[in-house]
Amino acid sequence: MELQRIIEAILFAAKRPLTCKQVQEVFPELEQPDLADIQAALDGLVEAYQPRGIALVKVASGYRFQVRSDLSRWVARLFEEKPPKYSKALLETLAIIAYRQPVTRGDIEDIRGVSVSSNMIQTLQEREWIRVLGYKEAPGRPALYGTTKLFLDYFNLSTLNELPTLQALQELDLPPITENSKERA
Amino acid sequence: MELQRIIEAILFAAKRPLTCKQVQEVFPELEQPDLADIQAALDGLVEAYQPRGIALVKVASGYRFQVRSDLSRWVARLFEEKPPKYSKALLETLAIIAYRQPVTRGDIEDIRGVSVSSNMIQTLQEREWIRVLGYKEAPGRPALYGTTKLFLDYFNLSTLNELPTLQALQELDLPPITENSKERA
Amino acid sequence: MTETPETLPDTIALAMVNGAPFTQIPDDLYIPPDALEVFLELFTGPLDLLLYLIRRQNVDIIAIPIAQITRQYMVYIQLMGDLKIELAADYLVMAAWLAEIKSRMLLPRPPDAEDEEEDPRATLIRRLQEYEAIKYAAEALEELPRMERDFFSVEVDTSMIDVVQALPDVQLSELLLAFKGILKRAEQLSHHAITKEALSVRERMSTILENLKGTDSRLFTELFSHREGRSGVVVAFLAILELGKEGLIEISQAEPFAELRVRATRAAFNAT
Repeated sequence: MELQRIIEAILFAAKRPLTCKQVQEVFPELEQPDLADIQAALDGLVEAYQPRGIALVKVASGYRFQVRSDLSRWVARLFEEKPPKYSKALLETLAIIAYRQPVTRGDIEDIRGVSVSSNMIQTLQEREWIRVLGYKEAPGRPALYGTTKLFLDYFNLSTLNELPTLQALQELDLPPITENSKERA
Repeated sequence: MELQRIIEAILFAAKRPLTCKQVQEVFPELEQPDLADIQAALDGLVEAYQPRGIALVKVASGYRFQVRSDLSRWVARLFEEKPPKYSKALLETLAIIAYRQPVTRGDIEDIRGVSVSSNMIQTLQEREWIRVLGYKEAPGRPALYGTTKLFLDYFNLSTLNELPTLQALQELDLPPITENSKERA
Repeated sequence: MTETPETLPDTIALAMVNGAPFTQIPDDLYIPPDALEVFLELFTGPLDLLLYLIRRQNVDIIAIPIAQITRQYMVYIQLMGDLKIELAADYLVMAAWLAEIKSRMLLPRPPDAEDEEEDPRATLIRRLQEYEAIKYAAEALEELPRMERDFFSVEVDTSMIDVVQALPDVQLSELLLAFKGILKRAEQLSHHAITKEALSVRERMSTILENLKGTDSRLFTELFSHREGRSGVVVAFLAILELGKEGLIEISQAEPFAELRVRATRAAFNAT
């Protein structure tokens, strides 16, 4: 119980998600509890906060307390600023990076059929949702982008697998041209 | 109970203390609870958090959640930054004092070929690795520096003689210290 | 997506195309001219616009009526151009591509070429499918609960917590490396050579100065310890000589054959 109280205080004070391991490292070397004990304490906390207005949840970079979503309409009123809105173009770019990573800017442009502004990439990088994973062995050595843990955290996901499934591409079995060119136009 | 959950979420998200009145104003005009009900909810929350690692407390500007003081020693470790690194200049100065003591600042400057900042000397003195042994009978009566017992203790030496001789030093093949090798250790 | 009226009375010229009044509106396409710009902004690019056109026909992408869709697409592009609406180059690239597909489909192809040459529709359909999947993924992403909108971070006050800042850690090897660097530099500077004095002498110099602190003077012999043996005595002696040379101590003899006394020079020890 004491361990649970300590971990609770640490998680609340941390201002960022913490993994089991990171919680362990907050303890002085000789007093570090076992990971299993920390996990048990975390599970206990998740349970203890069940009826409360906030919840302990696990996201990509670890455990964090957050306001329960059913209360967000009340809490939103605390802030004068509206939550940021993201354009369709930005979300498409982000979706391509999330689902198709690692991708170059050229890949994104191919899929979207439009040129991608540097601004958009920069915005995503500044939000720390994407990062450069490396550079492609190709002329110009373009950067390869991927998403970050912060991206998952922001969308309350713990892994990329939790993203909504991508619509499967249909098999292409085209009718012969002759038939199709006599269109009902 | 629902009111308590909402107020709990509001207080956690607010990032600043809120008074009863301020809590009331977060609610839309037509749904504002009575101050008495808010106060009752706040009292209930103070009570509910009694056994927990954080506490709802009333400070001058309102109610806020804070880490319980008996747990602050654990939480403090979260904020301890990685110790900074000393500059090469400082290490050189310390090495000169160790090998050439007693030395004046002028001596150190002569050997290093650059001026030695008071800051550097002060840092070493605050660390209690060097001290003033006396003052030299010379214009300006410069201080003579030497190393301390603490210096020996820190480097696990019992006497200065355990430092390699200049001869040995020149033959010594020291691996260059890189940032990484220290941090990842 | 907003529904738009199907047709216009065909007597009204919608726009001038190549100098001729443009009155024929393709099926299912009417947008008031002044709303065209706004309409275009609804799309994130030419693929999005194409998809819209296809979806309005209620046909599967796979069964895309190329000629019809191409015609409709061209009409938009034409209208935009006529209304001097600045059109992203990407839309024109798509127009050119569609035109190419259409023409290739009209050309008779030698029967034996069929296997090698890909159906010109295939690439377009593939891209449309790929784009559509991403378009839906982006919409799903928009729907996902997210921070600042559906979730809020919590914070508790930690201002009362005292943090002790850790001091830098130094390895002995770092110190030695630093000194080695100095020696190397010193060797290159001819005017200042570091004498290769035994370290023990320097240390003893410190010790002797320390010993003289707070006393008026000490007997010369007090500065030696017999327990250290011969080499210890030699070190102490060298240290005393060096201190004398550097003017840090004075050695005096009250009268011939009296004991030598050593004291720190006047300036020395009124601090620390």
